[in-house]
Amino acid sequence: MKKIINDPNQTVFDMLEGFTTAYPNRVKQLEGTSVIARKDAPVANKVAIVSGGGSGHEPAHAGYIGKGMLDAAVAGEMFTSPTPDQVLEAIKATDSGNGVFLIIKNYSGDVMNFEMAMEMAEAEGIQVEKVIVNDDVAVEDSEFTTGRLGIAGTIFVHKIAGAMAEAGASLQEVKDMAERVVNHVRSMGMALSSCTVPAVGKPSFELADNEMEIGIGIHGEAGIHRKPVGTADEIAEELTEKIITDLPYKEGNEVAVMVNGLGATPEMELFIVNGKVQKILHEKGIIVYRTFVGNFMTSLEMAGCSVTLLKLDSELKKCLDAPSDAIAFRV
Amino acid sequence: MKKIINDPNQTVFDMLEGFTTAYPNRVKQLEGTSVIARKDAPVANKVAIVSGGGSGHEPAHAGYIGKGMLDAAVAGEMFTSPTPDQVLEAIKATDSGNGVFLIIKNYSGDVMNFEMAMEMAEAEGIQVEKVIVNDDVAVEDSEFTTGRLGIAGTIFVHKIAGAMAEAGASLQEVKDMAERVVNHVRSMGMALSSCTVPAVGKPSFELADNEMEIGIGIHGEAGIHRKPVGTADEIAEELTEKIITDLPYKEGNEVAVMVNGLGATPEMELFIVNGKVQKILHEKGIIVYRTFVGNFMTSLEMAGCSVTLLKLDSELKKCLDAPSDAIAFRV
Amino acid sequence: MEFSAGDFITYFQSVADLMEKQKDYLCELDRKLGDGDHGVTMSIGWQAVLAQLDSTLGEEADCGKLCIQVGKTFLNAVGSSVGPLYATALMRGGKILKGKVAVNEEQLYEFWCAFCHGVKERGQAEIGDKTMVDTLEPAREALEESWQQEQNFQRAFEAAVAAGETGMQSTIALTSKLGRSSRLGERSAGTQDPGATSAFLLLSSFSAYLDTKIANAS
Amino acid sequence: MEFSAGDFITYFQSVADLMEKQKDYLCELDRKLGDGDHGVTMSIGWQAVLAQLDSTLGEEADCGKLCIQVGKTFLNAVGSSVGPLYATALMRGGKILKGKVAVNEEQLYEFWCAFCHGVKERGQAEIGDKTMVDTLEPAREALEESWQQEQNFQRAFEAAVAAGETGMQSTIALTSKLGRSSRLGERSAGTQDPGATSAFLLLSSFSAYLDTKIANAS
Ligand SMILES: Nc1ncnc2c1ncn2[C@@H]1O[C@H](COP(=O)(O)OP(=O)(O)O)[C@@H](O)[C@H]1O
Ligand SMILES: Nc1ncnc2c1ncn2[C@@H]1O[C@H](COP(=O)(O)OP(=O)(O)O)[C@@H](O)[C@H]1O
Ligand SMILES: [Mg+2]
Ligand SMILES: [Mg+2]
Ligand SMILES: [Mg+2]
Ligand SMILES: [Mg+2]
Repeated sequence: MKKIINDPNQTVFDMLEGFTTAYPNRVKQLEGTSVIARKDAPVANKVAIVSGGGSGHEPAHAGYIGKGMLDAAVAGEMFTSPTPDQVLEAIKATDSGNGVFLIIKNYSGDVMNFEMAMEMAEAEGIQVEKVIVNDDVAVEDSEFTTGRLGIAGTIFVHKIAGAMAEAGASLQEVKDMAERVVNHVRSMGMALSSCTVPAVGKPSFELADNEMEIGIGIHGEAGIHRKPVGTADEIAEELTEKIITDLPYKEGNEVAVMVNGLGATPEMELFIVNGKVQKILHEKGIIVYRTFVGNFMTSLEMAGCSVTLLKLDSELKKCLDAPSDAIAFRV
Repeated sequence: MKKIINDPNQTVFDMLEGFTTAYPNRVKQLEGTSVIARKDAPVANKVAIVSGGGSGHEPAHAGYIGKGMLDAAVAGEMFTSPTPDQVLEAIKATDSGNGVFLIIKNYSGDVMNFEMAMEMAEAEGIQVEKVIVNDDVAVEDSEFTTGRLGIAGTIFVHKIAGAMAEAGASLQEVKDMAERVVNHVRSMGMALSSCTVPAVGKPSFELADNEMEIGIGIHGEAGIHRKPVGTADEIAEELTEKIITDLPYKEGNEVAVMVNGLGATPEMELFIVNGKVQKILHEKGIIVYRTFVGNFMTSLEMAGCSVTLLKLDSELKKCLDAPSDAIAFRV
Repeated sequence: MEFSAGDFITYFQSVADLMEKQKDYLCELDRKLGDGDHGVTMSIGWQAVLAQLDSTLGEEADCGKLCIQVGKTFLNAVGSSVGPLYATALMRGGKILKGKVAVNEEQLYEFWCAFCHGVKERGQAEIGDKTMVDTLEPAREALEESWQQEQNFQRAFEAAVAAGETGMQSTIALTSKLGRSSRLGERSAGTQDPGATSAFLLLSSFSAYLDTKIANAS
Repeated sequence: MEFSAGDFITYFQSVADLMEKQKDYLCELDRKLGDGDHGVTMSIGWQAVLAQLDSTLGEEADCGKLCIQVGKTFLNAVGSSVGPLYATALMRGGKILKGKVAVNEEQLYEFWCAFCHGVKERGQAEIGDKTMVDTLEPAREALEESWQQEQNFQRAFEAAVAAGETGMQSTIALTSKLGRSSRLGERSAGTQDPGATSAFLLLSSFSAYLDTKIANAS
């Protein structure tokens, strides 16, 4: 394990400090917690948007704090849900009386911990609503599973819920729009390499020199199948086809595209993948409204990428284009 | 070599296409060239800012195209200077009659190729000026060497020259301010791993599992020395101390800080490094005006980071804070 | 046989010890099925409990309050799925014992029923989903059956541990339907579920403590 | 002895061949001292030249225009340090031969002097900096000395190649002062400079072509 860290058990602590000292005019760390919030939280007359989850997904989640996106982000240990007391702190610190909206990725840990926090906050008289993001099409969404997991599509939920809140929408309106995003967003990822949780010290799985893993999660979980490394075009095709047929996205649909790096992927490779994704969409008559390429939802030092499509309507477009001054998502 | 690419000899071509199709409303690729320019180039009544260099440094250089930064970026082959004919195309496509300013990193290849293009453009009657960036303190700047190389400090030169041009400065004024940046900016990098040029197929150098390389360049060149992997704090200290004593930066000075990832470094690690950099500066009474953390000047899939300090005065601050809508550097 | 808060404390301490020893093994199992951290999450949680027991909580005489506090400590230390699962178990169990400085066999029996129920309700898993419920639910059934017949806690708990062990082993063959490992589909078969394993460790170390206590008493 | 454009073309083709064969070796040297691409840049440049020679440029009878075009082709194909360096060499050499369909020994001598000078002027390197100048400058000096004494181009060029080889080998021991490898400081000693090596290959393959041409003529 080669990493630029200090004590492997202190990485989240060190990271949060390094993040807060980088942007002291924009964010604050709630004392004694792993919660980072907008410097001006709670923002009056606005539903607060709170997200979070395990660490190791940087810039998720604190990078999305800012006007037009999140009010606070709760950092768990590496790939581990934050605990209910931390989530509760975030809720209390951001609620301006207009209620708090939680964006939760569909992992049993995240869901159970955030839901326990929600129960506690409600017991204290705070209005709380939530959405559960499950955009990963790698796993079949059948009655036999807890359902699909939440990956990079979560960023679009942050963006659009954030824009709604900023525009003065009610808690219910924010929730409705966030659910619309969840219903229209699909993602899938792949990896060339595994990643190592610092405190564990060993890679989550091993891949041979000529192997890649398709349908990878964002926590070092193995994917749905393994095969010889393909070309960028083949990879883009496998991911995009699976996504398109899932919703399905149809000729004439307008979409936002996200090509997301998993942490150790050079941007060059993401652009090469994007080139092919655009071609495929073009051939199918699916209209690209806006494209985002970069590291948005990572998995430590995993090499790989994910593709996300969000089907847009005029309201979603408006929210997507609304200004955001979040550190990792300026619009 | 594990990479998400198609033909290793076509990576730059594929990347430029993927870049242009990602941002079709903001940039255009000059036909038959490896030049990407602002969609609205040439921009009237403004000095044009052109940068470029080898590919493999993404988001450098095309990511810095936008209002308030670059007018065009010329992409060479991987880690290889673009050729004079390409640079000439960029100059011709962006000149609005107010002249073109070239930002060149101090590599003999870049310098010689850009200078040949400059001679050609001048022969065609275009006013051209240049600055040569040499911020890397790893190499001693003695009479025995061609001098120091240009690394991540180049981004600050882009930003500030771009802001000057946007504000209507003359070619000479842009040049003067760019030189002021070069005189006040210092950087140094390190790596945990090497990187592989696709067409070469082998890593540029080998590092043992417990080794890191200090004073690394951005082209897979080996660094100035090799030692056992240290902690993030030790790494931050070694880089920052060397930078601070070089200019030197003194108590009471105001600086901009950049902690830059080399391509495969998780953002988490960059923030951990930033935490220590901020502490060191604080202890020395050097005042941090603004901090930038992210992948700004990379080296393919190299794991590692660099630290950059820019000493600021009120004019430089104004230029640094001026708006930029460049894809990779929104301010 | 009666249980005091001191008994619970010694038991919890033995759990913390055991999880430390089994940390790598639990991670290894989770590496094959999930994100490889189950040993780490259990260690963090139980070490936090240990630290609490070493300070103020070590004085707590109310068995119910003790268990609830242990649950909360575990919850707020761990994150991950097992935080709410084991915390709910401990807090539901604690509720049964609230106000009691001495716990009799029937109450111990009810404690464990509530414990196992708690996990099932929080996680909404069924037997066969390849989770800790595959250990805890058969264990609870065996406990209940034996207790109803004989009212002998020690023997009932032995039956529970045996059923839990069989349940745990049954997860090897199962294809996962819940949690992270469900994405593996068929590939999840062949490895024992880490949560089912840690749940068995919780039961078996209680059984071990029980044996020592009874041996010392006689 | 007279050189036609066809002779230059055959020589350039042999260089392209040789660089292809030496690609890995040149990269290997550059991996130790620089960014590992010298074999690749040389291959790209000479393959581009080859392609041009196979199409329109193959018809060019003016030796000067031919060399200038070869230089420009190389320049606009390569990028990197060696683009402007070898391009300037070829273009300066070409200037000497402008308008000539037949080149005599004296002109050949002047061509090579201008070639070597071109590199030195473009790159501003001195002997001892550990660059291609360590091959080309001693080669030019030996060429000049022998030519001035005997006016025999073949023997003068043999002396140039021998001096170039010694110069190339001298770069092994040198500490780099120019270009990428200068950052290595002391660590750069021990490896032969890639540019010095490719420069020697350019010279030695000219010498080889010369020998064949003369052997065929006699
Ligand atoms: N909904 C659930 N119900 C019961 N047990 C579950 C549930 N989800 C996960 N588990 C258990 O949690 C274990 C994983 O725990 P751990 O690795 O600590 O958490 P995480 O999956 O969040 O990394 C699984 O092996 C499984 O036994
Ligand atoms: N200023 C210079 N003058 C002469 N030769 C130089 C100079 N700079 C570099 N070189 C030569 O170029 C060679 C490296 O070429 P190459 O690897 O193709 O280019 P780059 O260094 O741009 O990757 C060096 O080995 C050296 O001989
Ligand atoms: Mg986990
Ligand atoms: Mg090069
Ligand atoms: Mg786990
Ligand atoms: Mg080179």
